[in-house]
Amino acid sequence: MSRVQRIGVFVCHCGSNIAATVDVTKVAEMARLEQGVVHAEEYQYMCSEAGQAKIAEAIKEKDLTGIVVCSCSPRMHETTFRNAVERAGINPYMVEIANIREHCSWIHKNKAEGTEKAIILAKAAIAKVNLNAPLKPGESRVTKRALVIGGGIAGIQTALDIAEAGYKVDIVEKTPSIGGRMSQLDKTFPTLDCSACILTPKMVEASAHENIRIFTYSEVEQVSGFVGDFTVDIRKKARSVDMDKCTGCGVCSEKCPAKKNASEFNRGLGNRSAIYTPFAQAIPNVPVIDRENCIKFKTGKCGVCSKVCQAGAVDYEQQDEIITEKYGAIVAATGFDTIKLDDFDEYAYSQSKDVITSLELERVMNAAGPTAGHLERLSDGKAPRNIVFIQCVGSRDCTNRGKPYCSKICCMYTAKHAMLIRDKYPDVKVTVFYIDVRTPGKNFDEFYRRAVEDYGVNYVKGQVGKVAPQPDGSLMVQGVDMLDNKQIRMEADMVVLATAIEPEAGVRKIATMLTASIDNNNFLTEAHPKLRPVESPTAGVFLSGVCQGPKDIPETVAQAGAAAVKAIGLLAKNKLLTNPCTATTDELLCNGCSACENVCPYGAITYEDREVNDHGIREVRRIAAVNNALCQGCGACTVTCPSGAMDLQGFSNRQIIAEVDAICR
Amino acid sequence: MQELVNRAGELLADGSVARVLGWKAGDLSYNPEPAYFENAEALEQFVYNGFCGANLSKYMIEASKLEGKTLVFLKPCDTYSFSQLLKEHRVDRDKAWIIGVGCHGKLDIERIREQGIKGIELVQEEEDSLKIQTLYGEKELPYQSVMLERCYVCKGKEHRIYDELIGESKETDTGERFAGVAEVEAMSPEEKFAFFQRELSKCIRCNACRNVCPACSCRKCVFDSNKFDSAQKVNVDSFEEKMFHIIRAFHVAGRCTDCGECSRVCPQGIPLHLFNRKFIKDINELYGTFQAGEDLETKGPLTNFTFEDAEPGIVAERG
Amino acid sequence: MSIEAKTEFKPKIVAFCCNWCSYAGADLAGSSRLGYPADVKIIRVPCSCRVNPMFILRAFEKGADGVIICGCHPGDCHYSTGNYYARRRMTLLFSMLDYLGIEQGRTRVEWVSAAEGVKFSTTMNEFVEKVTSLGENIRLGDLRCRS
Amino acid sequence: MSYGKSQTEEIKEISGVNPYKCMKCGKCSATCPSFDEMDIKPHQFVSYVLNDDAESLVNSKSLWKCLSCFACVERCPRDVKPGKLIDGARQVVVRQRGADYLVPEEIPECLDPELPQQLLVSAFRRYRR
Repeated sequence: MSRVQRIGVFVCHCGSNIAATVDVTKVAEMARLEQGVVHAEEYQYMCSEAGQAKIAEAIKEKDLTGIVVCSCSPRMHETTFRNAVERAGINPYMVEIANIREHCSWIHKNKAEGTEKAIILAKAAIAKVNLNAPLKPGESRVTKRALVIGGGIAGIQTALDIAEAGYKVDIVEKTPSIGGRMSQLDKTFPTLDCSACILTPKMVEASAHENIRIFTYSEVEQVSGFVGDFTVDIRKKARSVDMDKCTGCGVCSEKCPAKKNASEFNRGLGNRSAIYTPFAQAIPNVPVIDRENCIKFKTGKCGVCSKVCQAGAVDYEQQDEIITEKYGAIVAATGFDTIKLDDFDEYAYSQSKDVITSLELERVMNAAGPTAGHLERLSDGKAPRNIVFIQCVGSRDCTNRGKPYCSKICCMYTAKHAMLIRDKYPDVKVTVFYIDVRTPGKNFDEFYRRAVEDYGVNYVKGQVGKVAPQPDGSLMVQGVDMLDNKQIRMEADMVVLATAIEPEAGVRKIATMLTASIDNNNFLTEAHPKLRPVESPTAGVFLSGVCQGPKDIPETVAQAGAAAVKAIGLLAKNKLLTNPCTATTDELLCNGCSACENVCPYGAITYEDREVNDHGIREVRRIAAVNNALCQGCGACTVTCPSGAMDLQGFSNRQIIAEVDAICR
Repeated sequence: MQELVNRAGELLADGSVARVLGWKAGDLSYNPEPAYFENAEALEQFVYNGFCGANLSKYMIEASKLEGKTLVFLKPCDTYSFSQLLKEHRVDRDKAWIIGVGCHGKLDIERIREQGIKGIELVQEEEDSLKIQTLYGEKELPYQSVMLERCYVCKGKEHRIYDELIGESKETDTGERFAGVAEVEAMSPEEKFAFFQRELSKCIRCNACRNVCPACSCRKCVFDSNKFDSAQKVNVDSFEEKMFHIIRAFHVAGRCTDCGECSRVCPQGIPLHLFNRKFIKDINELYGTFQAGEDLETKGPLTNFTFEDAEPGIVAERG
Repeated sequence: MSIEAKTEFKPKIVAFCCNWCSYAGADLAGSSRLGYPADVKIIRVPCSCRVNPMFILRAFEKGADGVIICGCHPGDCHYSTGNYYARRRMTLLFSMLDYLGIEQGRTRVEWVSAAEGVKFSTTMNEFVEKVTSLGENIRLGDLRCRS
Repeated sequence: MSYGKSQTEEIKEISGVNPYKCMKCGKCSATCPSFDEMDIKPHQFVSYVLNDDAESLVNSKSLWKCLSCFACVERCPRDVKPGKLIDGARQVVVRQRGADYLVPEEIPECLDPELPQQLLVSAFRRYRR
């Protein structure tokens, strides 16, 4: 079956990543003793051009037929090496990777142990390559439609860019309107233009674009399939208002008697009715009934909104609807929220209404916000005279209270807030407690310096240890000025916390559905931190905005565009080469029993009556036939087949057994 | 029996069937063997008695490839195997003329010997007893005391599939089907290990169990092919006999009708049905009662699942 | 029994990891530097449903002391249903091994997602500890080679 | 007692603190109720250890002004625990003097109306074994 292989083994140092805990020379030495190995060498960076050249050279000189690279995870560079050997003239599927970095050098400290394990992993890979056979990829189709999950600025921008390139794109947004966090902001740094003024046109453009469909108040329910051919179930939650009939007149919200529901849009600082549009510029401008707080849904009596609606759009009977659609590419743009402050009781956030988060301050400063844009204390409506800003609340905190990362946007928005307040209310004293002021970015540091130099914001290097509400309603702030080496006790009437941001709560569920990687902080992982920053390791899934890591608006928009380009690049293809690691039948062993057909999730197995020549016996037999375009190579059939007639190319029974044997030897 | 021979003769004579698959007398009175009969003359050799335990369904795989129909005599439990094979597209229904034969339970010569009866020359079946002529005189035993293990836990005397029925049956299930399995399950790990070690070390890898099993009907067994680097004619090490029996049981899990042929034919007397029945018991308990061969539609438990299936950890939880 | 001093018992452990979730989870454990004993050697398979009981028994036959199968969480299979089949197969196989008197602790199935580097590492640490406490796999190996 | 080990090493070892984790945010000093009494402020302890100047630390007033309330330990976002560092420095001193660091006879002399009772009790618990 398999001819005798001539195998080359290439051991990568990965700088010191591998070489520090694995004796790479020894690995190469031991590999040389294995069956089929005719060449073994080590090199600093196998994935570098020079490293790849070494492989190509060895292939030529020693007429290699199989390659083992002992390096990082195959999820990282398998394709690199496959391409490299293909250029050197051998089939790319003759490469196997021994993962001696993620699965070895990075987790073991003892060099002897690490080396021993690396040798065994190399032996297993060599044993497998001995049984490898050249494979040829098939082709699969590309559905020319993209899905964007999340309708914030990231999702909107990605969708617009994809739509402009001429491809259909759907946005799924879980809240009743697109717009996201940016719609909650008042002004944007460093230019101080009004957030709504620059966002609203984009929202309108997206909603009017012929290539864009927007599903608001909807969530992704299920994702199946693979790059180029995803099938997604979208749950359109019952809005209780007919989108086609509603004219957006707003009378229903006005007349709704259930008015005292915390407004999500205003971060709970104001109220909304039970039938509501989250904000004036909402898109679509169609209200939704919050069934939990609606009197009609709670008691069965009321129905005011239905009575006042001229268009007859209110529909209490509306049900959730599941829409199933096919997509070629999926972009995650799920965004962020601020962390809960329950564990930071030293800042008295839960005790005093006058201690607020920066995002809440955005609403307070906004003309459409709960105070109509007047800066006032939420406890008594009085104008504050002393405002203290506290930076890094929960950011850069490696205890379990906070987040270990820098939230990146706080330094700039705090400078913005301080500046705006000093500009509008010159009598108000503003003090900012900071650990470091981090303002890299175009015109960013200039902006921060302006807050200090032109607007007289008092920046204090140090942290706040305690905020204590006083009987007179003021707040005692105790902090430290590390440069003066003094503890400061000052009275304030408002404290603003630069609260850490974290990925939106539902992202883990979405990552799971997409089989996209997610890190310990719930940020979606990029395929490569430098070189593939907008792609997820899962093919066909791209990342846009804060779901991948903290970033400000310009960065988000830039990344959204980059994600769009990647998606467009995929959609532009008519066909994708498919994984050639598909199932095959040995016609002489097949019983024709249909067991494999029963477990195949893709319907890739059918049966045909075929004449076979079984060692001289010619007869027509019922034999399983695999459709390579449909087969995804899971291997379910191979285990259900009792005779072993069904096998998986690239992960054959004998290959896996060879690996098992090599490990247990 | 004569009724069977007559009917077979008729069908052969009018050309309805090309051959008859039944049992013929063996060299000893208690070991009839499966045989084809192609004419009336040959049918003189036909027998059907208490020792005709052999399940003829598996022979129908090959018979399905022959020209014309084959008349096959199937006992009630054999029909489960036939319909399971039909479900797996291994036999051709159109090539089979099935006569369902009655069954009073089948006899186990080993049990008779265990009663201390030696030098057996002839066994005569009476209504409820056996008259046994031996070199040492005539002995009598109650029929019900010396049946095959499987008959005490009979699935019922109803044929699952047939063209016609001949003969009366008699219920024989007086035992508890899973008692043997439960007994082993109750043992400590050490005892279990010792028990199976004792039993399996007797295995001589004659493959009789595999060859007789209607579910073990692969064209080529994995243990004879190089697909898993597992080709072996004899056990290379003591592990392989375990491997063979575990894998064999696993391969037939969800397909084994519990016909008991494996235990019947084992020359070493290994209670092989304890493997298959363990899987059946687990399947029944974990995934709902399932009887292979009962119908042609129900999905096999190993080619099916539910979202709420037990996790493998349940093995430890059950203790 | 050998007379020379027994060196510390190091189990041989084979871990079958599905390519999409658990192998990535193992990679994440690596890049997060979440250690686990070097006794664990990972074999990459496309899906947990690719794991044939033959592989597991083969590993034990050839001297493995423990075998663990890791796949995507039920419902998250890259191939949508693979791990459901794997779950039934492994449940039955483990039950059979238990029935044969093989220690339950030597086999395990754990669902590890691509995000669960921590879980991968803790699972492997636990499993190695368990198998180490059980000692050498005697019951499933070749008895004749042992005294 | 210190066999070639520097005092700062000893302090680090006793306290189990990694001073390199400190990002100089000042939260400890902002939190400290004894801040004004101290000559070396809580956030500075780390620097003294890092600069290998245990002597200043050991001879500082701060060492004995710390209430061991551990507010700084509780609030430190980087898990540096300056309070533990101070505690470590005290242990170094105590170990040098043996068991007679605090003799009951000297107590009346030390007493002053401002001194928190809690400190006396904890001092005895700590320094008389």
